[in-house]
Amino acid sequence: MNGTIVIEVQRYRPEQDPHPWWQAFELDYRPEMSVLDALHQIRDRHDSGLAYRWSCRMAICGSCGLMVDGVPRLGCKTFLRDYYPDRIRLGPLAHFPIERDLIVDLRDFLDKLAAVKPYLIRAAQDERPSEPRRQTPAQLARFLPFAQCISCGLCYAACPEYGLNNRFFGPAALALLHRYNRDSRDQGRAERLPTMNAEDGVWGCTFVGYCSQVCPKGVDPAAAINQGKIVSVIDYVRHLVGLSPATLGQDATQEGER
Amino acid sequence: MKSARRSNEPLTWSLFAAGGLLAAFLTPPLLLAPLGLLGEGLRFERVRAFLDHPLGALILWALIALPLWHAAHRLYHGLSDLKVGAHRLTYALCYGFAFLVTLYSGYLVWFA
Amino acid sequence: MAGQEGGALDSASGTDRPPSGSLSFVDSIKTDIAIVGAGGAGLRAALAAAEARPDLGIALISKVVPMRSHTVAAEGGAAGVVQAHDRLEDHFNDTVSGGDWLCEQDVVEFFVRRAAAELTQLEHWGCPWSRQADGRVAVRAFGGMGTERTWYAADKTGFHLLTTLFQTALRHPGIRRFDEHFCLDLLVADGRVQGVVALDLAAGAIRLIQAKAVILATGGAGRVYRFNTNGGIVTGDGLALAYRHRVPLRDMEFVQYHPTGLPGTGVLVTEGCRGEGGILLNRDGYRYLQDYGLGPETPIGQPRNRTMELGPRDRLSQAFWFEQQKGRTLRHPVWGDVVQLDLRHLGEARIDERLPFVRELARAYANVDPVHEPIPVRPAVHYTMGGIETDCRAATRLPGLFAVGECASTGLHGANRLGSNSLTELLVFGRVAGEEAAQIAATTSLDASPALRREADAIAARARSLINPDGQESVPALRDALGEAMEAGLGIFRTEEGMQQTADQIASLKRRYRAARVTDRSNVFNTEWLQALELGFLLDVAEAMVHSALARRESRGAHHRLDAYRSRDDERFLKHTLSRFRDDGPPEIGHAPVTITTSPPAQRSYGGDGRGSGER
Amino acid sequence: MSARRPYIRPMPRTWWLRNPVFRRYMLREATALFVGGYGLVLLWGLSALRQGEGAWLAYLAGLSHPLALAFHTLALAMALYHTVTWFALTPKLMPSRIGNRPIPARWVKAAHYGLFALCSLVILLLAAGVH
Repeated sequence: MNGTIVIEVQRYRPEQDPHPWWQAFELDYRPEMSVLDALHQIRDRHDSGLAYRWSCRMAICGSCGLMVDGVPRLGCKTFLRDYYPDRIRLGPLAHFPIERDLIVDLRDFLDKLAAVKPYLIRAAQDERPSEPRRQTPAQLARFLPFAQCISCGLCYAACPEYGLNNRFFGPAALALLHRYNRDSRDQGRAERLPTMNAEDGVWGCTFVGYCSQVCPKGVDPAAAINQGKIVSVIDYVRHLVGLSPATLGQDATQEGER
Repeated sequence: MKSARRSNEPLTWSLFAAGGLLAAFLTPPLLLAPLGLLGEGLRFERVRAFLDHPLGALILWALIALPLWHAAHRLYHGLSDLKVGAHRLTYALCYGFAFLVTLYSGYLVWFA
Repeated sequence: MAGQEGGALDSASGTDRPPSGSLSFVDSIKTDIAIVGAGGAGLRAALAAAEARPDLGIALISKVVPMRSHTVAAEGGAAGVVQAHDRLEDHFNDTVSGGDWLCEQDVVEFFVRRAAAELTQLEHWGCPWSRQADGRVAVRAFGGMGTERTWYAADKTGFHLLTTLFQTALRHPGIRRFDEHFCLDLLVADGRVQGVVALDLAAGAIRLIQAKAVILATGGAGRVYRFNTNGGIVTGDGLALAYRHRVPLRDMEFVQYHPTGLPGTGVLVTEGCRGEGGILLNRDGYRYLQDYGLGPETPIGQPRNRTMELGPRDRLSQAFWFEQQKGRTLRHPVWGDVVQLDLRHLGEARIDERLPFVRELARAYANVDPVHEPIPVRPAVHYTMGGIETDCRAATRLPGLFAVGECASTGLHGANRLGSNSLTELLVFGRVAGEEAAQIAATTSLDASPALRREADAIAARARSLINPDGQESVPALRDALGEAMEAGLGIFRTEEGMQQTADQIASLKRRYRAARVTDRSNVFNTEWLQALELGFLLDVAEAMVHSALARRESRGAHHRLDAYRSRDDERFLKHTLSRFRDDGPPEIGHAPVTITTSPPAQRSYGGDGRGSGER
Repeated sequence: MSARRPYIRPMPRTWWLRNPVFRRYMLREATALFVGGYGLVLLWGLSALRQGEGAWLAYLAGLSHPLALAFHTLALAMALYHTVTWFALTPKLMPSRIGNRPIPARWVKAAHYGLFALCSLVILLLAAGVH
């Protein structure tokens, strides 16, 4: 059972290489090995210069996203046994600039996560700051799936619309926005509306749906964005008939507390 | 991300969605009808009577115009996906055509 | 992102310039507070400082993007007294007895008083705590705690806590992030810390970050061992940084083994499993913990606090060791010896509600669905109880330097940390550190010292000198040898002989490290060089651990010996171990008294002997 | 000072050929051509209807032309693909719940297919001349 497996890795060393190129390594194979384990083996035994990010190796820190045979995946949660004995091609996450080897520049993505106001916005000071507010399990369930994002960036690598136009806010950021809009403790929906309503907000999405397929945490950003489209349509109509969007914040709260 | 200008897509998207919904439920059986099932139902008087009823007229109008908005929307975004043409031009062509068909079919339904 | 607060927390990219081909250039930045490490502790400190003084400049320096910090992997929960029938003094007593009376009792008192308020603050910042049907926050049982007082967010508490802190920090324009910046050294001059020197991993630039106060929040050092629950980044950086500047490390001999790591990988399976009613079985399907002073056996599905599976981690890990010696563990061809954590009686619905992540992890990494099969587990190194010695205000002996979180030793955990105390710790003391640092920043001024610049150049050159393509020693080989030496001599049970052997091996590894081979001379994400730098930190921390352990000739908490010192010796060792760095040779070991306020040392008892501390 | 030189990969026009998920997406989008095309066929019919019975009969005859039949067959396949993909996406768009429990997506989907069958039946009966 324990043979060898060939792993091809895309290399790019900015100080040496004009373009990325592919390099093949033959590794000792064990069925329990993850792609991340394979990268460790390459680095420790074959090429100490191979650069990649990793940390928790338990699919929660979001460091080790990469393309496995062209599919965005977490290296630590992808196992060689699912490919063996075929060779595997590992590349950096699609649609992001490559810094070196498997490391991509995620700053644009991180800036977008920050730009959707991903924190609780309250209309007024809390009456009892020393006590936890109440939130029923049903209210919690409304947003909890969207709060599972580990910002690994796989959904951006899966999103051709982001690849074609990187001004698009993209799946994770809009799912995060949705997470706060759906939190019964939040009153900031109106503040987030301009982001959603923008050309590069929810309207940058064509519902390819691949983001939700590749998400390792089951966040379903495609659902979040397309539910956001309905919110944006309603706001558009309200805007046309001259209703202030400020009242929407309260709507969200009432909806949450039904 | 510099500007958060409000998109007008809610308008076109709503028409797209309405057309898509209509098409999902009705287009396959409608297409089946002419495929060997041209029965009594398509007699001239009968169809004409259907058109003369306001509700029938409305249904016919929707059956023609909304799928065209649906098509225009997907075509415009599909062309963007394929990086074909300038956005403004394809936008004008796709939605402009749907708009003209809407006007013309509306005229035929209500005023002709 | 015009006009949005979100843009404020930008990463430091504005200073990029065309490549110059040299790393010795030092880019200089002035700020009020520098925080090294952006996990839970660092972020909480940053938030506290920014709230106290919005005008302050706060440099948040992390070798990863903050969300990758290892706080993210904490699963079980955070302790804080919230139930009406629970009492602060019970939390105090559980913690002190759990720590085998090596806790600083004034610190514990301070901690239990502020715990619930901090967890409530997290709630106000949006943390999705799990709830009861009426909307109140839910609490679960945890090992060594006499009452249910562990707040949790399913089994991803650390993830949600870190996310909440990170996202809340985005509101504060004063917090400037330096993501993927590796701290090479502290700048110390005129008897106080003056800032840090950090390597921008992406740009290959070295930056001098001058600050009025520095907070170390870099986490633990679990990676000195091979088999551990920690992420690859947990390399004891802050511990070594302070240590090398002669700041003492305290109680480094106490390393916590978590009783339930997945075999092979060491992936953590939360204590929350046992809090929810999971049981531990040996190869005969027998609940062996009753043989180790943790019984009597409790009925399945009716866990009792401080009894059986809800005993403290040191006791449970020791029990595994004894079972292994008796040949009563299961032997797996790939994983070696394991016992079984059985959750099946909880049922699918409860597992999916309370322990969904454990189910996901067990399926992926052990190929076992806990709904249908027991999970194979074994103890794995989990937590560094010791750390940089601080007082109750998170201050170290070096003026201007603070330490918080796992890298610090506030004295809260003593000889054995209770699960769910550390997430709360990083909130309580992170806040204190932030506020204290803000105070200092208000009363200190930065001077433009050319000496600092020269010092920074020297630090850069020293770091650079590690790049040595002609070196004979492989960094991965040294790293693996270190892990094996630590496991051999400084595991769950220790002997003088074994520890001495490990000490000798570490001394030899430190010598070999000087000839480490680093071939990559490039600047952008030179991870080979980074690994070598981290190994240097690991070796120093490991040395402090083993020499601290050698000096403790007794058994207490997580430090248990099989030689002549099998029992606790309050007469000679009711004191802290202090380890001080020396350039040439092993550290100097000293001692410090333990602060006892209300709880004099007593017998540590669990199970039928202990009842709940609240019942005493 | 920075040694960075990030490499930006081009996105070729043929990006969607590389991944079966994207090929199916493009096929889904292409169904719109047939959905819209059939709208034009109806428009042609409407115009014929307005011109009188002769034009209408010519229209019906035109529909029986082999080319028209070929178009209708292809369009039917595409329209069915549109229906299938549309029903697959709709539950995501409208998450509904009864009390605390979300309605499973497959129920929503099943309801859609039920309604689809009903619509089809009604249309076919009407076309066949049943009142």
